[in-house]
Amino acid sequence: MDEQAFRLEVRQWIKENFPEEWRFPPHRLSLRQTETWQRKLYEKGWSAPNWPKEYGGMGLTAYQQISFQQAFDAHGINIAPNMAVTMLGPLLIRYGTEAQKQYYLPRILSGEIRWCQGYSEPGAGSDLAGLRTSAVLQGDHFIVNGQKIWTSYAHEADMIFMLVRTDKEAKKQEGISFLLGDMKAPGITIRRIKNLTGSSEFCEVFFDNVKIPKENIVGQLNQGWTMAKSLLGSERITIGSPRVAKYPLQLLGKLAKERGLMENPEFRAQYDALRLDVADLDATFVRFAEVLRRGEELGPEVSLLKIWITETYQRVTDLMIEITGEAAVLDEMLVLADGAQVHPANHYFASRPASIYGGTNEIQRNILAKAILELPG
Amino acid sequence: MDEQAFRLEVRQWIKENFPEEWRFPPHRLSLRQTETWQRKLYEKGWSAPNWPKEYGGMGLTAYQQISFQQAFDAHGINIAPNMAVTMLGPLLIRYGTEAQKQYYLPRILSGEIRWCQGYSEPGAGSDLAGLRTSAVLQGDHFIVNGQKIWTSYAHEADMIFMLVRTDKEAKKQEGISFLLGDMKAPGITIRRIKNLTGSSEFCEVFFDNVKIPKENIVGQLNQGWTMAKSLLGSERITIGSPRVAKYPLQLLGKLAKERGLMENPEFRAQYDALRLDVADLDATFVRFAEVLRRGEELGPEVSLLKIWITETYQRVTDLMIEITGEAAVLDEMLVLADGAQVHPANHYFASRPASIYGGTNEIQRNILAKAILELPG
Amino acid sequence: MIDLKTRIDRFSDQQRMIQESAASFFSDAGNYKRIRERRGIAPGYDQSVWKAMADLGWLGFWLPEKYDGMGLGFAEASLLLEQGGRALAPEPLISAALMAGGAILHGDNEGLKAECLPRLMAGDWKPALAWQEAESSQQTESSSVTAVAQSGGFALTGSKYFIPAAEGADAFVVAARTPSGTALFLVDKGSAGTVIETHPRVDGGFFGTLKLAGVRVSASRCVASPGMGRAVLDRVLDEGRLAASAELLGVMSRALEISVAYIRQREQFGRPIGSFQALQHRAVDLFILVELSRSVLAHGAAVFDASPDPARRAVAASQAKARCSDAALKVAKGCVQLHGGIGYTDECDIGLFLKKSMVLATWLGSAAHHRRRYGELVAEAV
Amino acid sequence: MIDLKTRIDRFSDQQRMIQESAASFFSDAGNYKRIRERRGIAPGYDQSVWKAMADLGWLGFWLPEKYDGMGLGFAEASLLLEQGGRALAPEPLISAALMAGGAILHGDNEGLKAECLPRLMAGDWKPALAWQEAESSQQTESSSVTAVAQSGGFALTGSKYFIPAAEGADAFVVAARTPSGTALFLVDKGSAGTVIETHPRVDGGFFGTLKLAGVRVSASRCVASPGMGRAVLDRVLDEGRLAASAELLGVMSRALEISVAYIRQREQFGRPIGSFQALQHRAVDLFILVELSRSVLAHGAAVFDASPDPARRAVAASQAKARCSDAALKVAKGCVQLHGGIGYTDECDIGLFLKKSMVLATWLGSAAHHRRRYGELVAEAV
Repeated sequence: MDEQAFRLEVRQWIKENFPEEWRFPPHRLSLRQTETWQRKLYEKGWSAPNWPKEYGGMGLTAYQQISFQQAFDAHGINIAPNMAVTMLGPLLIRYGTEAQKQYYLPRILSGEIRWCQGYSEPGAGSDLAGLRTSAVLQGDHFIVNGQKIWTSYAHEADMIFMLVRTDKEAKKQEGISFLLGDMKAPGITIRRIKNLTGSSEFCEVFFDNVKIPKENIVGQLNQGWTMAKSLLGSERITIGSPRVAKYPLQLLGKLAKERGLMENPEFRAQYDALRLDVADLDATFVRFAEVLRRGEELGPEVSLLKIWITETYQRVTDLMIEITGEAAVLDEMLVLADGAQVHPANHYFASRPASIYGGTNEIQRNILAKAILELPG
Repeated sequence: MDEQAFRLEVRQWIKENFPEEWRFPPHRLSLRQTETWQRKLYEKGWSAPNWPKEYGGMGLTAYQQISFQQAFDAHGINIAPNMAVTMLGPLLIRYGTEAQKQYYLPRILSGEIRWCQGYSEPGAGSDLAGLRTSAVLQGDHFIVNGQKIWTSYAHEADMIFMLVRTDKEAKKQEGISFLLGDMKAPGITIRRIKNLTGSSEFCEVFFDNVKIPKENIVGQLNQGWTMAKSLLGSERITIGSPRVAKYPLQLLGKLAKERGLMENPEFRAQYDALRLDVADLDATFVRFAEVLRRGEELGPEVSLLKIWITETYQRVTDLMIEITGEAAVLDEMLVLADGAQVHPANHYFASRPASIYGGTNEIQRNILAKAILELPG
Repeated sequence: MIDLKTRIDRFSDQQRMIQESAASFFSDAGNYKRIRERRGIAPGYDQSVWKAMADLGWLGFWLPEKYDGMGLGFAEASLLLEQGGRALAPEPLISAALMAGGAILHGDNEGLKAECLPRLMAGDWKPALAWQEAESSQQTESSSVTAVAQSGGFALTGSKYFIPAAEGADAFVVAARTPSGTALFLVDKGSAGTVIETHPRVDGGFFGTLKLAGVRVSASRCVASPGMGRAVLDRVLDEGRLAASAELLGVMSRALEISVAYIRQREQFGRPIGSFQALQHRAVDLFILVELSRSVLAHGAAVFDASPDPARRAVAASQAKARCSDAALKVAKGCVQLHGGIGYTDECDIGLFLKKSMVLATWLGSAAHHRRRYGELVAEAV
Repeated sequence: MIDLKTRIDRFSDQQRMIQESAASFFSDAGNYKRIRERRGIAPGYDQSVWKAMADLGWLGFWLPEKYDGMGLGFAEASLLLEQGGRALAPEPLISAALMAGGAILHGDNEGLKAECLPRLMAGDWKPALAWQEAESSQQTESSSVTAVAQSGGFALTGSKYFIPAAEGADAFVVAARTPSGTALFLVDKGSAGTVIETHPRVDGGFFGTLKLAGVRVSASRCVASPGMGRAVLDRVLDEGRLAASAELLGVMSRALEISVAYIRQREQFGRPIGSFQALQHRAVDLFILVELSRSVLAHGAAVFDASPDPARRAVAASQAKARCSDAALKVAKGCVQLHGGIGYTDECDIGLFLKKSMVLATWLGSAAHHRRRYGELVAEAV
């Protein structure tokens, strides 16, 4: 099927299948909330655009993934990304045992198992390798103790993929392993963290002598950091995906149109610059995604996507606040002519931590300075 | 006389006395080039607005100095600042011997002795305390060897005030002294440095066994750094003077008017923001200048003026280039309707090093971070 | 962190006193815990704190001594308001006292002045100013709200938006169009034909919408006669802008202090994150914005104290509001970033500063609005 | 410094070959010393280098094979031009060959094509494109320059500005208004009624002004017939914009390399200044701009190579020119700053990059112009 035809099919199918009431939602929807839709996507075979076909993915090229995603964005679909699809899946495909692949991959695709991600800790944010949650092998199980933070949707998850310290004596990076844990296991406590928008996607997860079967390790013992880094690469390309800014840019356009600003040269100068910031990121994203498509890994250079898109995203919401005037500081939905709902302040808030998650933009700049520009330490 | 009347007098006097052909000059004029005008200012008693009256200055308050200077700027007077007036004079008044004051201060006022400043060295720019030009006391003279760089108008100067290393064993800051040297002394060689505008205000000055009489030291031996710092304070407030950006801002306004941009909302948004950046600096400058007027010294906080005004200056010339279109890249004067001449590219070039001289803006930010925000090293 | 205000600025004894008593008052009123607890609860501020302010005479800080007010100059008043900003105090000192009260003071109804001002000062009665007719508009010539003359009075019709402290107000000073120009009227809360809608704001306060459907107002409740309303509004709006700038200064300077303290103690990679040059420079850039704001406010206060000339005040008010609105948003955003992930949580105080900055930066005209207005008002030197 | 182009991008054998031979050619042509020495000397470039380019077939890099050109795609051509940009090569590959030559190619005068294109390719004859009628205008419908029909030809009157390589041009392709729309004419250098003024540019090159006073042109010298001129101009202008973007990419990427190398070795406070986080982050920000430019150029070349559709090409050209112009100026300015005081001296090469960036960024429409054009051309997804 040629690309144009496929694009049309996607748009048509979304239009026919996506529940009207979920379009342009006030808050980002969770995977659980949209289970019926996830199911439809799965049945259509569209759960994992980035996975190879042999594992049930769509095997799309970079260009195709972007245009596929665009169809969703344009329709006003705003659902939290499925990190098991974007991050865990590719990692299992590369490092998992045959048994792990056989068991988990289909269940990720079908949504039967929902995942959350356990990386950051209160004392290990930017300095992720400083993590202290420990896992000690006793018999057939790891015994896990410690605390994770910023775990999105932990309260809705069946399992967690996480980094733990399995060797306290080794150098920081060398004593880390990658485990898959059951969120219903005894000893796990979840505390939701309210954020500036008033919602509570993030959680703290506490581990008190939690047992994880030893076959739930991915890769070798104490080799988790390599995979974590590769995962961080995928995370950065996810966070660096143009859609992060496209959706709010679209809402900005709608707001501006209603306010009659499209003919205002001062607004247009800013708006068109932002559109180009996103379009140029699209072009850059394609170069990076090509690398993945070739089956190669992305290195430290991926940090540039993350920096650019998150800072663009913030500029978009800055302008959104500015043009909305006094209504921008109301803690209320604005309902637009086409029925879309916008809460400008919440977009503004939500864009703030974008430059923090997945390694602050300062860290990303350090990485680029050292690893790419080869500047001295 | 009340301020309003004084302001009018100044404007009137300038109008009657300043040579018409020097208004809005293509390049900044030097003190030598404008000797006849300097003489008139001196005879009027207006050589040193910032000095106390007892030393022949005007003893103006901070507010008055600013409005005095504005009259010059508005008339299109663009002459290199007299660093002997802005920097050396206040230093001699504070640290000089009676004999030094008696001899030098009147000759600074009258312009009989023209000065240049010898601070930076090729290896000691931002790291000024790393200077290596040495002065060794032999009998009645210091014997000076080394090299200074970025010495403005050295080729037109009669004397130099300079920092030299008088103790190589002491810690960096503790072996520095402040000397006054004769530029005609044997052993001095001057090499002019061409800059991006094609002009050569800057010089390198080479010292090869140059003799400076020992009474030409200002302050105590090895105590020069304290004074240098105080002088850097004055320098920063000079570099931080709002006029640095006001003059090009005025030219920007003229250019914009001729191009019919005053009604263009996109241009106006940028232009008005710049006008406010300068106006707000004015208001800030007044707070700092008040400190000097009270007879107190400025500390590290003065760095903020320097940062703000130099970066504003650069934004002004950025916009100047942008609105001038293709003509901005010509190496030619544009002649405006009122006869003023502008060379947008040269303003653009000249604004670049503003964030470098007198300590790069990175250094200024380090100073503020450590000394004012008290952040750890 | 060294306070540049104490380092380079000098204050009179009176100014120091005001500053210190305000600082201690707001700290007694409760820390940010109080702000947190009142969020989303009508009227959006503490009546008890308001009463305590009245006892200190603060509700008349702007009132001349002949009305038993403190009659503070703007140089002094801004020190008081700055402390309120630092404390994120939600009490409507500016909107109810300075602006709505000021509209009565500068109007031409001596009877109303005698009736209302003492009660306002005593904390027993609060007016709100209902003037704005459209989002993002700072137009003071009323157009959509009309006052039609009727026997012995007027009938008011139309809607007013974005009224701070509308909840809790006992009356509204309403601007309306008459054939002879804008007039101001005092409309009591609950008058027949009025409806008040309240809209929650992100900072936990509220904006009210006042809908008027042929509301009867007697001529004796006319605060400012037809044709005079606009000048009165322009005056209190510019005073409000300068005052809001002072609050913004307080908000941003405290936010920066908190953040600088945070990066001094928060460690990553085995050292305080405040030792990293990138964060140091970011903090310095915010510091510069705070100090520019402080300068421009001092300048504005001096202009206001020197002259009641509306043209000069308009320039100074726009200059201050433009800088302080822009700076406060940048500082608050930068401070959230300095805090890292924790800055995005509701538990962390820094978010309160961001939200307060948004409200004050937007109210009475955004930075962009005031840069435009300044550009129109100040002829270029060219 | 690691080259991201070699790290993540992949090239065909042909592309690699073009890149390598261009790099070696320009390095043979002389380093920045050559650029320095030619500054301000007419015609603003080296005739010998031009001839050497002709020998390599480069002057026809854009010409289809049926004219014996190399017929390179834009993906390939931009690699060649990027190398020219890195070398700051002043030879008018874009303005004379691609644009003025392209106008002849895309016109409808087969006789002229046969006459001119081989000579151009051989390096024996150079046209210049004279189309611009006002500063900052990218209007391609001629208005102030007119062509009035006369027996067997036209008389051209008016002025054309900002013509690159006007010095050294053997003829001008002049756009002029006829009653049936814009037409293009070939006017030989020295034709009666022509005056050429040259204006020195900051980069050491020249812009020419061509003044035409009733210049007689025979119908056989009409490059593009009345009504067709605009489309031809639009085509070569957009091709020129994409090509200039490729040169800009070369200029900025080389400037950054030089600067990163400089801060690695320049020491202050006993360590390389490139070890300071503030300078590292500044360099990284410039690096990001270079890479965005590289991406947008690759995207633009792909669009051009996929389709001659003027609408799609216009969008891609504006997207590329907007980013590359903006990025090059920011990168060059940032690089001057990274160099410290020495960066402001004429002796330091980095200034050459700033000046070249200014010229290319401004020519054929500034970043602001192309952002506006993009905004007009691309319907919002809203």
